Amino acid sequence: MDYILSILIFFPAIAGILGFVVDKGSAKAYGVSVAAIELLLALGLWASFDTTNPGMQFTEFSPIISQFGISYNVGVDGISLFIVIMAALITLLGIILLRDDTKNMKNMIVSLLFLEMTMVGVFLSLDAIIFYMFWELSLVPMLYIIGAWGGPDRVYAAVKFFLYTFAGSLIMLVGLLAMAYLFHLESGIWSFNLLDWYTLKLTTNQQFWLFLAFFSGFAIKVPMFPFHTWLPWAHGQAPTIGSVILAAVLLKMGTYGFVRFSLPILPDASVTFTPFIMALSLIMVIYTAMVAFAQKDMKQVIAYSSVSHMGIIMIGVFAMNAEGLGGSIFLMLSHGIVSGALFMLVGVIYERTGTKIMDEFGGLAAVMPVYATVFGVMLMASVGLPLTIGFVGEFLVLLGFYKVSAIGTILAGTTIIIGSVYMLALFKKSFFGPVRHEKNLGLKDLDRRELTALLPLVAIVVWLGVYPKPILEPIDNSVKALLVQMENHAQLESTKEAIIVSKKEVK
Amino acid sequence: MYEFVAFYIFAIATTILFLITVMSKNVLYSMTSLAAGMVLISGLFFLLGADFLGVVQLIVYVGAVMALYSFAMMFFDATKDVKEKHGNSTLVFLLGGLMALVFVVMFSAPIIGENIQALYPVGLAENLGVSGNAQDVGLVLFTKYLVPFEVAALMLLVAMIAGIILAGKKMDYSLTECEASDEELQKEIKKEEA
Amino acid sequence: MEIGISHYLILSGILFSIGFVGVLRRKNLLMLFFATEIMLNAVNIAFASIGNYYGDLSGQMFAFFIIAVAASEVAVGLGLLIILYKKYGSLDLDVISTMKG
Amino acid sequence: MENLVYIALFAPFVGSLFAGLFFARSPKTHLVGVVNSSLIGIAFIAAVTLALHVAEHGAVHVTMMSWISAGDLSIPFGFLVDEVSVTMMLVVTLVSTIVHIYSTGYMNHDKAYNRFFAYLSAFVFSMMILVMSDNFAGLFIGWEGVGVCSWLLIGFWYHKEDKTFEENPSISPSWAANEAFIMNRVADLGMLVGIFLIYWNVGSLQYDVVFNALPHLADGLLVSIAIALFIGAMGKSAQFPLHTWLTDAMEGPTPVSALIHAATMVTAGVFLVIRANPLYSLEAVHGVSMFIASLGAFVAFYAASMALSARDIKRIVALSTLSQLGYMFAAAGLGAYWIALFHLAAHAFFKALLFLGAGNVMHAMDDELDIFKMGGMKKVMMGSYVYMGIASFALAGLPIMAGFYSKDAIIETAFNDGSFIIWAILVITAGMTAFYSFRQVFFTFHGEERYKALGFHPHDMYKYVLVAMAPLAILAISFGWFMDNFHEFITKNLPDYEMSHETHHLAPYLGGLVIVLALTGIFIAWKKYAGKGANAWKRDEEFEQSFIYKLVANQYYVPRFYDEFIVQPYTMASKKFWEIDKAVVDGFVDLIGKMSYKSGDVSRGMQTGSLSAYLNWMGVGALLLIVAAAITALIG
Repeated sequence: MDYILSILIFFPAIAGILGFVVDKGSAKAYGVSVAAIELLLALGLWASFDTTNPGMQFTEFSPIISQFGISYNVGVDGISLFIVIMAALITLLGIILLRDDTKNMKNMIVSLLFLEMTMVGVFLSLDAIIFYMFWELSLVPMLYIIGAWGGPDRVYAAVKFFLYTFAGSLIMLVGLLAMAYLFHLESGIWSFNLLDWYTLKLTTNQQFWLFLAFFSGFAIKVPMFPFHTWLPWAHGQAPTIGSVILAAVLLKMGTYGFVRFSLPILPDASVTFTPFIMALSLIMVIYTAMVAFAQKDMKQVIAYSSVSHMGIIMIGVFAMNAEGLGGSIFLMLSHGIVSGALFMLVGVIYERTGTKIMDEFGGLAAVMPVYATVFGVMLMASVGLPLTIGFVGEFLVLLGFYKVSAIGTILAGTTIIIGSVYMLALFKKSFFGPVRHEKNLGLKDLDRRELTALLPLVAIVVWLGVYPKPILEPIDNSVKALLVQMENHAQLESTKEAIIVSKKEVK
Repeated sequence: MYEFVAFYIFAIATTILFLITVMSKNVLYSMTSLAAGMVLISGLFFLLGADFLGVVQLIVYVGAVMALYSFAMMFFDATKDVKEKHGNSTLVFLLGGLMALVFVVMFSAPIIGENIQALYPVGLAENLGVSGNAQDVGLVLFTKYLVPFEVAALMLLVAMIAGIILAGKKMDYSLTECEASDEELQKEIKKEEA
Repeated sequence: MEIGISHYLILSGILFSIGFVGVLRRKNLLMLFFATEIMLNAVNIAFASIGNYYGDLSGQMFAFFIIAVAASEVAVGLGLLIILYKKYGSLDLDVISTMKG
Repeated sequence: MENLVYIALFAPFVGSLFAGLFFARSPKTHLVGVVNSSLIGIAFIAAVTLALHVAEHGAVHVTMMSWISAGDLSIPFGFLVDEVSVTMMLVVTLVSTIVHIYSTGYMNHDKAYNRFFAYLSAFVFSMMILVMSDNFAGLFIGWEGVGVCSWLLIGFWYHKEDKTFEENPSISPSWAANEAFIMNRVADLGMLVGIFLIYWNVGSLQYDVVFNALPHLADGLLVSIAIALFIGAMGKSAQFPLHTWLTDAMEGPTPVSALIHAATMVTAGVFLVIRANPLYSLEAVHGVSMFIASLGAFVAFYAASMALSARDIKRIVALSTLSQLGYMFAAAGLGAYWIALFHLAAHAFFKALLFLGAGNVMHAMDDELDIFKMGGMKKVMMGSYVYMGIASFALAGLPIMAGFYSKDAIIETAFNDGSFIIWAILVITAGMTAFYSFRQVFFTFHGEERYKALGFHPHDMYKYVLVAMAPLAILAISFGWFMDNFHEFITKNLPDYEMSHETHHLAPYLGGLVIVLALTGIFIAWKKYAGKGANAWKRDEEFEQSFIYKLVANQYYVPRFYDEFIVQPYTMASKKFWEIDKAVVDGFVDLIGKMSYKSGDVSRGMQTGSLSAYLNWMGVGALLLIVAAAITALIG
């Protein structure tokens, strides 16, 4: 178990390289088995994970460039553990959902496996340079997936996606380097180790600028308003698998970055920026939900709804209390599951009809009852119905954020209204009413391949909605540790006041 | 006083000669004035106490380079005036004048840093009992600058061979590109422009 | 009146500017070569004078190497010029414009 | 006892799973109806046993497992069966059982028979969670759960097409379902805010902890909590201005209307106020309570006025439900929680009966809803006629009937409280109630047989269905007789409400006044629609042109107002935002891209291919470098 994290990171990549020599016909089977093994490894990690330990576990350390303190340094805690598992799960289900007649199946499988490496790598890295490396590398397979298998405007969308996020990350890189330099000034040694950085006390002015640098990288990835416009394009043009992974995992890298970097390293700036982030997030929640309502394309509705939900996650991250932060991490998972499933569902209907325009459908509930049921479950999870996975995170986030701002919470809480407005409008347009086109009468319901991909997600949606404890508990432990670290690390009294580890000490 | 007079004579003469080189329409005139200017520059070198450099200047420039130019002239029609379109003369002179002005301003400014130590002081060879610029140069050249010197020698050899090959027998067609393909390229370029 | 380093440098600058004007103004490749030679010589003067001023031989050394480079340049350049002339029948720069972007 | 709690709770769930998982795709299976009805019946029996137990030994409190715990928050799945919740459980399971049995007949010919039972049982399960939970979060689970089931059931006939507002004010079942869900969500936000407020100030969401901590909280905070929770209650119980969904919800199958939109779900708001009585009876929130009572009275009158002119048989019943909910809120707001709960139960029985009777009529008339097209149906539908008559008598509050006791108590309460305006409104509304409910009965069952001209061949419902409805009819008559027993039972948990001496003294007169008004209403209805010389065919054209009629017939233009001032602006703003998103936000990003592209395009012009031009550029560059060098030299 000592090297399980390295195995988790590099197994898909090595398998991906080997994938080049696999026979074309068996590429999908190969991909499924590799992804399944990866998922099993991730679950094994969970099994041997000590849920009571809030710190980093299974850490590995080996210097790469010791002069500059760059090292291969990985570890896992309650925050990253489940995102990694989710990434492995979504990749597996996404590969299962791939149609057998996908062109260039082998290339697709190989890029997906490489993508999996970068995703897992990002969430497990404890060294800023390694983190940055995986962060940027994740763009490449995604660029390829969108650019090679996408819709008619795929090149524009792919380039936009790449350049936009890349530009932001470069500024973030400057921030990372500045951070290392400041650390060098302070301690005399070079280090890119996150855990070292956690000990560094920076002045508020330094924190301010570093926060902005980090912000530009993370915010574009999230994507926060007004940096979100690449997302609808990318989703609109990406193939189903691309959208699924993009929405489920890649977006989480942004919010994860905020949790891993901005909050613990720059606690004072994080508190200073909270109103700003809050304003952007609220705009994001309401504005994009309204934009989602105006869409005609089913996939765009879900793309914009993703942005809206990411706004809720951001609010939770900056709630600075265990409820909000833990809730937002749970919401990352639930949003990954739900939006992944929704994109899969849109992909299913797109494969059958060749269109995603809602007005073309209508009455699908009668033609494809199982499909409608699965869609309905995901819809309800998306609008945050209790006893589905969507509620737990959303409830905790709003609950936590209430401590920060009551008005803000009410505004953010409108998400449960306008979220249901666009989702129900989508459902009504596509699934209810008479069947609008004759040809839609003969649509086949979900087949076994699609059910294999979707039913596990349905099961998770219900399971974690009813019994979120196994996941919530480790998250909660790590989140509390993070908040304690923030509190100890903060320079200003006002920051310490804003951070609430446990309100019992306040009351 | 002697240096003063010599400097000004050389300076004014080279300036005028080089101006002729740049302005003249006739290649022959240009070349002749250039050669003359080179000779006068060697005079400047002598004035600066760089005897060896002055000699090299005379031999290499006035002897070898100018001879090469003159031989090359035989390939071109040197008697005809060079026909050139002068696009924007004002701009050219403006730029040139500006540059000269900047140099003058820059160099007439007082120089700081007089305490800089010489690395290889003149008169190095005096320690060995011999004196003179050529000796000094020799000493430095074959100790400190030995490797660059050899590289320069190699470079000259390469240049010589290159010159011979380029100007040599197979002058009928391009060595770097096939003419036919080049014409096609030209056509394509024209098409694209159209 | 003492002739100082400034005089030499100013001379060098003026000669360089003359060469510069030549480079800008002339379209004939051979003339461009001449102008280049002028500029190189101007720089040589500057090197020699600065070397003299500091009493350092390095200046002369550099001038020496510049002369070597100039010689090589002329050898190769003239070879190329001849080929160009054979090909285009002219040495005018405007005729040889194949690099339009 | 613990097992009984779980049986009562999970029997409907098992039924829902049974129908949903195993029979969802199979054609109509009679077994599903039988099994589900019996499972609900089992839940009812469990509830009865629990009620007996509670009456004897007090409340049962079980904690199943922990649900959410993060930070300091810890929410368990805990269930509390005390006097209040067991009353609700009884009402819910009893009405549900009957509605289930009724549905086996009513939905007999529906293709989606099995699906219907899956939804219906799921609804009962959610409702049971709602009433049984021992904390606010659990209540919220049920709250949202019934919302979703209601959405599914209102939109049950989802295949129907959207109509214009003029053709059908509800537009379509799926539209009505969405409206109900979204409007409820508006209220749910209020409720969530209330929950947040409680959590951050009390630290727990358990009822007992919260209610014990209430006296220690600041007044302003208590008012905020009370308002926030009541906003939640307003949505579920369709109080003004969130009431429009209830009449539109009549698009669902009639058993659904009977169960959800009359007997159970809509009373959840009242239940919440009753549940939170320690909060609402605090002196600090007296203003809020008064507001609740006033709003209740207003809604009672408002809904009754709309019912006067309605022509749709189900809408009339829905509006009367709305009106009766107003009564309940009036009682709860005035502090007479046990009376509110009593009326809630009584109303559940007679209103469910009324709805099911209306369902029989609809079934007979091939889903025709317009009472102008019926008439004289008592000949063919004697059973239904009797049931609807009983229910209408109860609703009108005539003596002996259940409605008489409960409604009278509420009116008395208003009088006792000194809120004479509320009292007056409630009394007048009582008269109106009698008029419209009998207008409906007379229109439907008396007079000329207009349906014959339209080619209908009505026949009464299956016999067993009519028999199954009997318990409701019995309770509609006799429930009021047990008022004292109920009072004794419930006041162990709820604060008692004592009438003052004068009120007690005046009670017969007050009751008499109400009865007289009710009888007058019935008489007018008889005279106008069923008596000799009454001609239901003839319509008062002139009156229908009048302002008041139009106002009432158009539901006071509230749906129109929502459409024009909320829905349409929202849609338009959404579209505008989308355009802004494309043009401005994305446009700005593209602009940056285009600028770099353009700058490349422009500088491409420099690439003339002319070497001399390049030399010129090089010269410019060299000059710049020299100038830069000169400047640094001069400065440095």
